[in-house]
Parts: sequence; C-alpha cells; structure tokens
Amino acid sequence: MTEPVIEIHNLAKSFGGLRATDDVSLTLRRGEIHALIGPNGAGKSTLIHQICGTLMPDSGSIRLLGQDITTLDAAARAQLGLGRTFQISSLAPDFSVLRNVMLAVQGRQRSSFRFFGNVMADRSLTDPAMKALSQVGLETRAAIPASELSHGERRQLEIAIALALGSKALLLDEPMAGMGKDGSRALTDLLDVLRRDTPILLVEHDMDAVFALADRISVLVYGRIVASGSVAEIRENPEVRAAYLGARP
Amino acid sequence: MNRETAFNLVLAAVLLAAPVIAFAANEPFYVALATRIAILALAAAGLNLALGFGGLVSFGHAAFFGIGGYVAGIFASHAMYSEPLPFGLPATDQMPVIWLVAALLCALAALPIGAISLRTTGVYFIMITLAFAQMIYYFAISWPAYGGEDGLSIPVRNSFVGLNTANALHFFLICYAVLMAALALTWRIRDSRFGMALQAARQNEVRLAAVGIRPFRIRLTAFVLSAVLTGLAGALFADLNRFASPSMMSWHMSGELIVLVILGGTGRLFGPVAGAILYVLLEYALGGMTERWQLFLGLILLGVVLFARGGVVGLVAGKARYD
Amino acid sequence: MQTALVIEQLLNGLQFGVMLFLMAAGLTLIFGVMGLINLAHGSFYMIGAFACAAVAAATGSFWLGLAASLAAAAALGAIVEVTVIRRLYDRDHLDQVLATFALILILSEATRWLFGDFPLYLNIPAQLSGAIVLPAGVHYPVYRLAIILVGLLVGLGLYLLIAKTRLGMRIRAGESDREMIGALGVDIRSLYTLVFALGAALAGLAGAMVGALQSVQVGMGEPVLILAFVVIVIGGIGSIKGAFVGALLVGVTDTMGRVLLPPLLAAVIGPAQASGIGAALASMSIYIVMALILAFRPRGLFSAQG
Amino acid sequence: MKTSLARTALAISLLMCGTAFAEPVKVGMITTLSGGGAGLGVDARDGFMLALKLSGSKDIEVVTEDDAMKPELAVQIADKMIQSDKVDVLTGIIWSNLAMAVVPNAVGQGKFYISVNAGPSPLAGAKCDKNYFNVAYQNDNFHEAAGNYAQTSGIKKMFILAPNYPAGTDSLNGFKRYYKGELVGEVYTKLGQTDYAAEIAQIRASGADSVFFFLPGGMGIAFMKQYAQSGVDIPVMGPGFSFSQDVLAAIGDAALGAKNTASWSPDLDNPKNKEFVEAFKAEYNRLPSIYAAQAFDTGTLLAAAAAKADVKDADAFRAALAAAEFDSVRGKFKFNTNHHPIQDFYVREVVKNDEGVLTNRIVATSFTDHSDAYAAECKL
Repeated sequence: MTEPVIEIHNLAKSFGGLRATDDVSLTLRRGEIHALIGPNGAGKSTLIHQICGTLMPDSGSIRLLGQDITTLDAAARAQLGLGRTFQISSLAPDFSVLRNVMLAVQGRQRSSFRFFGNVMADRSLTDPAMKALSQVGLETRAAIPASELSHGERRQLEIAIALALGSKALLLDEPMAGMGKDGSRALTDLLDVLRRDTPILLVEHDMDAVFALADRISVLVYGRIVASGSVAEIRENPEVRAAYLGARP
Repeated sequence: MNRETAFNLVLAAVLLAAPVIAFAANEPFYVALATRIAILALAAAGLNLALGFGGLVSFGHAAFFGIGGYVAGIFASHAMYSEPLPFGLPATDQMPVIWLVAALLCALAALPIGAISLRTTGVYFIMITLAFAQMIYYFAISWPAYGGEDGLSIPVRNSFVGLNTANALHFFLICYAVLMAALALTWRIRDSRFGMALQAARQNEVRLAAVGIRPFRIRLTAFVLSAVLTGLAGALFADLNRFASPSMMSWHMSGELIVLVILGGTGRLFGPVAGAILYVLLEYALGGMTERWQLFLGLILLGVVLFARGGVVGLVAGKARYD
Repeated sequence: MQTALVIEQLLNGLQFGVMLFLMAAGLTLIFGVMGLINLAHGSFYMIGAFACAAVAAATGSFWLGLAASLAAAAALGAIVEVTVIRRLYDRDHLDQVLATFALILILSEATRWLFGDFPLYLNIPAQLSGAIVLPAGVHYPVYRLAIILVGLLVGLGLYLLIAKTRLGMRIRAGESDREMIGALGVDIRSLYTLVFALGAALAGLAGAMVGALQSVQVGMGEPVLILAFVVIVIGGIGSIKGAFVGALLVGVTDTMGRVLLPPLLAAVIGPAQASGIGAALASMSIYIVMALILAFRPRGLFSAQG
Repeated sequence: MKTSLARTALAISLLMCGTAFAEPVKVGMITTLSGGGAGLGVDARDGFMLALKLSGSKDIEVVTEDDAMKPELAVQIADKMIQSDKVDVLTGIIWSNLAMAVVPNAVGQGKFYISVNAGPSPLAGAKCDKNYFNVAYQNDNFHEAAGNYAQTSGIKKMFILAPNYPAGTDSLNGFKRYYKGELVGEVYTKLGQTDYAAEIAQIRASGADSVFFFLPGGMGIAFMKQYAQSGVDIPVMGPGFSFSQDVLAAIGDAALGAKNTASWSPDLDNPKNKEFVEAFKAEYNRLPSIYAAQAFDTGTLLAAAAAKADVKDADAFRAALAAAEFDSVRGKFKFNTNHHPIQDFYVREVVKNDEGVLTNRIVATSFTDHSDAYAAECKL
C-alpha cells in the first residue's frame, strides 16, 4: 500500500471542558472515498475545521502527502493541495461563476500580486477554469453571477473550484445536503469519477450516497471514532447500529 | 460601450472642460473649485481602492491626507529659505519629488497601521483606523515645529518643470492629470489578478483562504496603495490652499472622504469623481445660499443613503456587474 | 497630601468613566441588538443638555430639566428611529455611517436654529453644590460624587433589566440571534424603537448631567461620541459589561495620563519640553491604549458576539 | 450668504451716498456662523454691520459666508470672494488657524485683509504684510496685560494653564513675558477638553495665590463652572475672551468677581462707545462682546478709509487705513509700524449690571499705549 494522502494522528481539541475531538486518527488513501459519518453534534465540523486549518488542534498531528501541516494556516494547506467544499456554500457572490473558478487557478499559480493585465483576457487563468467547469458540467453557466446559481449548481461550482485548485485531496462537507434526488444522483456519479484522480474525505448525512460511494466509513460519536471499516463492516457493526443507525430499520 | 463607461467619459470630459471654459471667461475661482474637486476625487479614489474594492471601511484616511499635506508644506517652507530638511536632506520645491516623498511616508505609515488594524474586522476596523488617525491628529496639533494647530503656510506654491503652478489652469491640469493617472491605475488594478483577489476578499475571505490566497497580505497591500493615493491628494490639496493644517487629519475629514465615496458609488471606478463633483458643488451652492447650509447638506446626504443606493454612478449605470 | 491628590484624581477618572459609560451603554446596546453604528448618538447627548438647560431656565428647577432631558432625548430617539434608522438595519455599516453622519449635521444645525448661537446656562442644583471632605483629607465636589452614584445605579439597573426582565430576555435574544426573537413572537419593530429610545435617553441623561459641569453648546456631543466609540470597541461591541470596564479604563487612563505624564517626562527630558510633549502624549494616550488592546484582542475585552 | 443685513447696509449707504466715489468698496466677510463657535462669528458680523449702518458715509457692499471653523473651507471662500465676487477687502475671521490659512493667500493676491480678531504672531512679525491690518490686537496682548497685572499687584505664586496648541503656548509665553514671580504650576491641556477635574485638583494642591487660564469658548465655560463648585477659593484671572459677553451667561454667577484683561469694556467711558453699546442693544437686543466691539471698529475704520480714498488706488487706501483716523470705541487708537494696534489694556471685573445681567466693568489699567513683541521683526 502506498503512503496515505491524508494522515491524522491522535488529534484532540477541547472547548472549555468539552472534548470536541477526542484522540481521532484516520487516513485517506489514494483512489478512495472515505466517508465520515456521525450524528449531529458528534464533532464532525470541529474535525473538518482542524483539517482545513481554520481551527488549531490542542494536540496530535495532520500530514498531507507525508508533510506535517498541523501548524499551517488554511491558505498554506490549500496551496499544498487540500481542496474543500463548505457545508453551506461559500462563494464570491458578486463574481461570475467563471471568476470564482479563476480565483482558484490564480491561487494555485500563486500569482495574486500581479497588478496589471486584465484577468478576463488571460488564457492562463480562463482556460483551466473553463476546463474545471466543464468537468462538473457548469460550462454553460460560466458568465452568470454566482449568486444566481441554484443550490445544486453552487455545490457543483464548489467542486469545480476545488478541482481548479489542483487538489491532491478533497474534503467535502455534506455536499448532498439540500440537493434533490436528481442532483444527488448526478453528484454521486461525479464523485465516483473524481476519486480516481483525487481521493475524497466525504462528510455526509445522506446514507444512500455514503453507502453507494464510500470505500471505507468511519463513525464519529462524541468526538471519538467508534468504528472504522468497509461499508459491509459498518452496516453490521452492532456498536454503530446502537449508537448511530439505531433509528434506522 | 456600456452606460457606466459612457458616464465615466462624460464625467472626465466635464471636469476638464468646465475649468478650461471658466479660465477663458476669466473666472479663475471656478478653476480653483474644479481643482478642489479633482483633488478630493483623488483622495476618495485612494479610499475607494480600500473601501470600495476591498471592503475596508477606513475611518482614518484623513491621516494620510494630512501626512501628504504636511510633506508639501514642510518642503515648501524649507525650500523657501533654502534650509535643508531634517536628516540633512536637501530641500526642493519640485512637485514630483514631493509626491514621491509623500507617497513613501504614507506607505511607511500605512504599513504598521494596516498591519495592526487588519487583525480586526467590521466595526473594530472602522474604529481602530479612527484611533490611529486621532493619534496623528493630536500629534500634529501639539507639534510646535511646523505650526501646530495654526498649520503651516506655503508662501509660494511648489513648482513643476515647464509649468507655472501659480497659474490656476496649469495647476488644475497637473491635478487633473494626477487624478486621471490614479484612476487609470485603479482601473488596471481592479481588472488584474490582484484586483480579483482583493474583491474576493471583500465578498468572502474564507473562500479566498480556501483557494490558497491569504486575505491579510492582499488587504494590507491594498491599504498601503490606498494610503499612498490619498497622501498624494493631500500634497496637492496643501498646494491648492497654500496651507497644511491638522484639520486635514480630523475625523470630519475622514468622514467626508467616506461620504464622497458612497455619494459617488462605492467600488465604482468614477464613483469618487461623481461624489466629489456633487459634494463640492452642493457645499458651494448651499454655503452661498444660507448659513444653515449644513442642515440642508445633511438632509440631502440622508436622502441619498435612503433612496439612492449605489450612489450617483449606481443611479446612472445600475448595479455593478462582473463578467 | 500626595495620597489625597492621587485619590482625588482616581475619583475624577472614575467620574469621567461613569459618564462615558452612560453614553457607551446606549451605543453598545444599539449595536448589539440592531447591529447599527450610530454616529448620531452624540446628538442625543447634546439634545439632553439643551433640553435640561432650557427647562431649568424656564422653571428654575434642575430636576425638571433632568426629567425633560430624558423625555426629549427618548422622544427624539424614537422619532429618528421610526423615520430614518429603521431603514438602515439591513444595510451595511457604510450606509449607516453615512446616514448617521448626515443626522449629526441635521441635528446640530436644527439645535442651533432652535436655541440660538450662544452657549446656554445650566448650573448644578443647589442641593448638590459645593465640595465635601472625604476620608484621607480628599476634597471632592458633591455633584461629581452624585454623577458617579447615578452612573453606578444606571449600570446596576441595566444589568437587572437585561438579566432579570422579559424585555431584557428579548434584548438578549436579539443579540444572539435576530431571527429567534421573531420566532418568540416579539414585535421586533417596537422592541427596536424601545431599545433605541432607551439608548438615546441614557445619552440625554449623560448630556444633562455633564451639561451642568460644562458648556451647553452645539457640537458638545462629538468629542464624547468618539470617546464612547473607543470605550465600546475596547470593551467589546454589544457587551454592557465591556462598556462598563472600557469606560472606567478610558476615564482613568485619560485622567491619570493628563496628571502623570507631564511630570514623568519632566524628570526625563527636562521641564521645558515636557509640558508640551507630555500634553500631546496624554491626548494620544487613550488611542494608544485602544490600539494596543485591539492589536492583542481584535474583538475587545468582552466581546458579546462570536 | 448675502445677508439681508448686507442689503440693508447697502440700501442705507446708497441713500446717503452723494459725495462719495463712484466705485463701491466690496468687502468679503468670512466668519464662523455655524457649529459651536458660531456665537463669536455672529457677534463679529453684527458689530461690523452695525458700524457700516451707523457710519453711512459711502457705499460699502458686503458678502458674508460661513467658514464652519474649517481652514480649508475658509480658503475656498476667500478664493471665491476674491476671484468671483471681486472683493477688495476681506475681514471677519475669528480663529488664528483660519487666519494663517487665508491671510497670506489673500494679501498675496493684492487684496486688503483687516482682522477683527485673530492676531497670530507670525503675521505681526516676520510674515507681516503691507496690506494686512489688525484692528483687534496681537494674540499675546491680553495675556501680557494679565501677566503685567499679576506682576504689578504683587502676586507671589501663580498657576497658569492653557490648551496645548500654538495660541495656548503663545498665551502662557505672553503672560510670562511680564510676570516674573514664582510659577507653581504650568499646565497644558488637550484642545477641546471639557473636563478639568484633574487640573483643578492640581490647582488645589499647588498652593498658588492666583490662577491664570486661557481656555477659549466652551472650554472656558466648562472650566469656570467646575472650578466654582470644586470648593477651591483661589482667585482666577484670564484674558478677556474667557469672560466675554458671549460666554458670561453660560458661566453664570460663577464668573462674578473674576478679573480679566482686554482692550475694551462695555463701560469704557467715551462717546463712541456709549453710542455703540446703546445701538447694539437696540439693534440686536443683547450686550455686545469684545468681538462685536472689535468688528465695529473694523467697520468704522473701513468706512472712514473708504471716504478718504478710492479702494482701487491701493497705496492711497492703505495710507488711509494706516492713518486710522476714526472714532474708536476704545478711545484712542493708532497703528504701529506692523499695522497692529497701539492701545491701552484694562483689567475688568465681572459684575452684574442694573438689569441683573452679567457683564464687565473696568477696575484698573494694565498697559498704556501698549504694542506687541513682534513689531521689530516686521520689515514694513
């Protein structure tokens, strides 16, 4: 087995007396979708914040492609190839769809301190951006403002941005939330293709999508990983059934 | 050509034509009034870079305006008596040199002020920039070397190679050229990669960081550039009035600069020009009509905020769009 | 004698701080509940002082004047809220700054139109005139002690109002989540008007009480407004506790800076230059304190929000 | 603002015209008519207009505009009046920092400037100008008179304070120029400061025999009120501004008995002054302040000069101004070489007049035929 893309060791974070992340270890390997599930309040968001660099852990370590990124900020992690989408879409609303993606291309090229040259006439920005848009099927919507996109399209745009960033790993925070059935299916198909190039750490509530996509599943309850394994193993795990899937028939 | 570009060209043409005609008609005062408009538009264009494009509501830009003004004043007073400047630097009354020094000093001041202020956001940012400006204001008031609150007279306007700066039209043309250069620069920056990152920082800084661009550096750079332009305006303003004073740094001045930007249209290229034309003409016309002019000025400003969102440019050209 | 002087100066700092608290409490409440930056808050301070001076001159009673100042500032606050401020809640801070900046111009000139060009006379009530001797040989004006007392009482009252009453519960709900108070079935519009009028009344009270010590004139609210903003930013916007601590910090810093900096500098660089530079530094001291605090705590000492 | 008063003055002067020159004198009055300092500007404007009305010797046209205490605005208005309204003479500015902004600019364009109040030291000394006349005083004068009074009345220990800005430091330097006793305290306060508890505590602890303070406008009102109820009973004195008619009402009885120095007082015994005070009361229904008196003299001087010389003949008009042949409310009046007054300075005391209104009364003379310390630096 090759070296994991993301490797998290004994991560811990407390707020006051509350242990939001309690000795969490997990890995993301090449070519896989690793789903992270857990009930509300299990600490998924806190964990994602720490992986992305918007929150610093109390202890433990995070490595990306073998490099220790535990103390780096969000922008540095993004530059190293950690792409993410947000639970609630986070875009530049006044910008066109294309500009939103171009921003990521620019971030990848680390070329933000160029003060001259019209970006819209700059093929080195627009071409990769259009390519990422066509990957998610948004190329026809390139010119409209991001604020006018439908909910599902915003999800697609977020993924296009992550792709344009040239991400080595994707962190998707509930990408299916609020999507209709058709949208979910289209997105599932997209992720299925994407995983070949870019492994995905998928935080998701939609169990159908999780079971359809995931190679491995980890279950987070009260900040701890209570189980980790293949789809079948998780389905059968009594502890998981009791703690999390209990409500399901 | 879209409506906004057309309107911008009209503004630029009117601002150039009006004083030329006034000069020909032997009405030098209206040339001075147009010069004032051009200079205030330049100061507001500087602020617009930070406030309009970057969303950084600086309530302390008067500090840079004042620093620029004092540079012009100090150079002029030393050059007048051929005394060397502090640190033994040679004094000169050449505007380009003065502008360079004003720009450098404003950048030097804006760097630490911005670095500290940009740790905060929202109202905190508004207030901490005000605090820095107040510090500089009180320093200027109590600093006896250059006149304190009495200010600093500029006996003879600083000079510019090949032009007679005492001639109202010549001086206007200098200010107009600097304004147009600054607007061209703003335009190029707005459409550049840096401009895209800056405008993204205004809309969504988390998004910007998530694509690997640090908002702090982008904003700090914009803040410094913005301070430099406002400082240049300050140097010209002092030469226009032949006077630099601490009141250039007062919080009222900072407020007025914000008013100019909003009045014209926040984040619009020619917003500051439209704002300065409207504000100066209002002040002039109302001041000539009644001693209660501030009351009516207030009512008009209030009406603009409540009923004419997007300022003058927004009113004429509609909402800003990014292709 | 030296200790007495230090105690007296501390009391002065406390009194100044308490007065700033009255201004800052309203500002911070309005920002916390409605998310509004109100530059025109200083105008209510001015209105309070003018109302008090005018009524006291007409009736001869300071106390009637004080009541009038509360009523006038609250009423004007309510009118301004209903006609102007209400349209600004969903705007960004920029529009709020411009609109309330315009309100300053309007209210200042309107006041001058109404009350004339010259400062008005307002003196402290006879019952509170003169000074008393406190322990340690401190001479202190009764009226200033009364201001401290009123300020502390208002602070206590605000604390009780917000912590213990239904109105306070709604205010707290409004601070944490603006949508939630709608869900609680509260009429948001009248709650906002009420909070705004309350803030205005506190500013008016401060203006009236201080007007008796100072000059009742147009523009008197502006320096205080800037200081009140410094206070709430230091304290953390939206936090009454922060406003209280911030106000005392600013009051004591300013007073002690004025007293201590010039002689301290005189010992270092000689008296000739010290008085000027010391005074300049003293003028800058609170802004330096504010910049330092925000550099290390970008959301103030007790931020109520996030 | 082209005031109705201006029109009245114009109308009256037109009626009385007949002997005069064809060219009217155009006067631009820039003064503070809005905001906290408006009281001073309104008094100056009213005093000036009253003088024109009473003189009625020649057509003098006046345009008035508000400077809102902003130097930049004052410069703009001055440019407009000179270049657009084509005024011959400017006047009216109250504040030194505005005067410093406007005066060099105006005289540089060949216009006359006659100051009704502000008298910053550079304009009396090195930067004096042949076309700049100050009818009021040099800024240090009142303070020098107070220092001289403190010295001659044998006060041993003084506590002095002023705001930390040029006029403040000039003030204390002016005081110290004539007071040679011990200074037990010399304090500079923040400009615009309104709470003086800390300074009053220092005064109490200083053991001074008397306090001299220069706190213009609202600052002085605040200081006096707070001082009165602090229980400190050290007598205070100040320049006339601190106890001028415009602020006395606001200070109230706390001002009673305070000594202050000025070149004019409402009870100054000469016919012109009686006429002025009566006419001012009749016209505006209030007592005139020092600012009104100085502006009245400015107006009278201007009318007298305009009757003697054509303003278009700058040299003749300048000579007419410099001769100062007019009836001053201050009695005798003449210009020094630097075009600043040589005049007497009085010690006044705040009293209540017969109607119970607070006002000033002369109790002593501090200087006779006093000029200023900067005239030697003026190369006129």
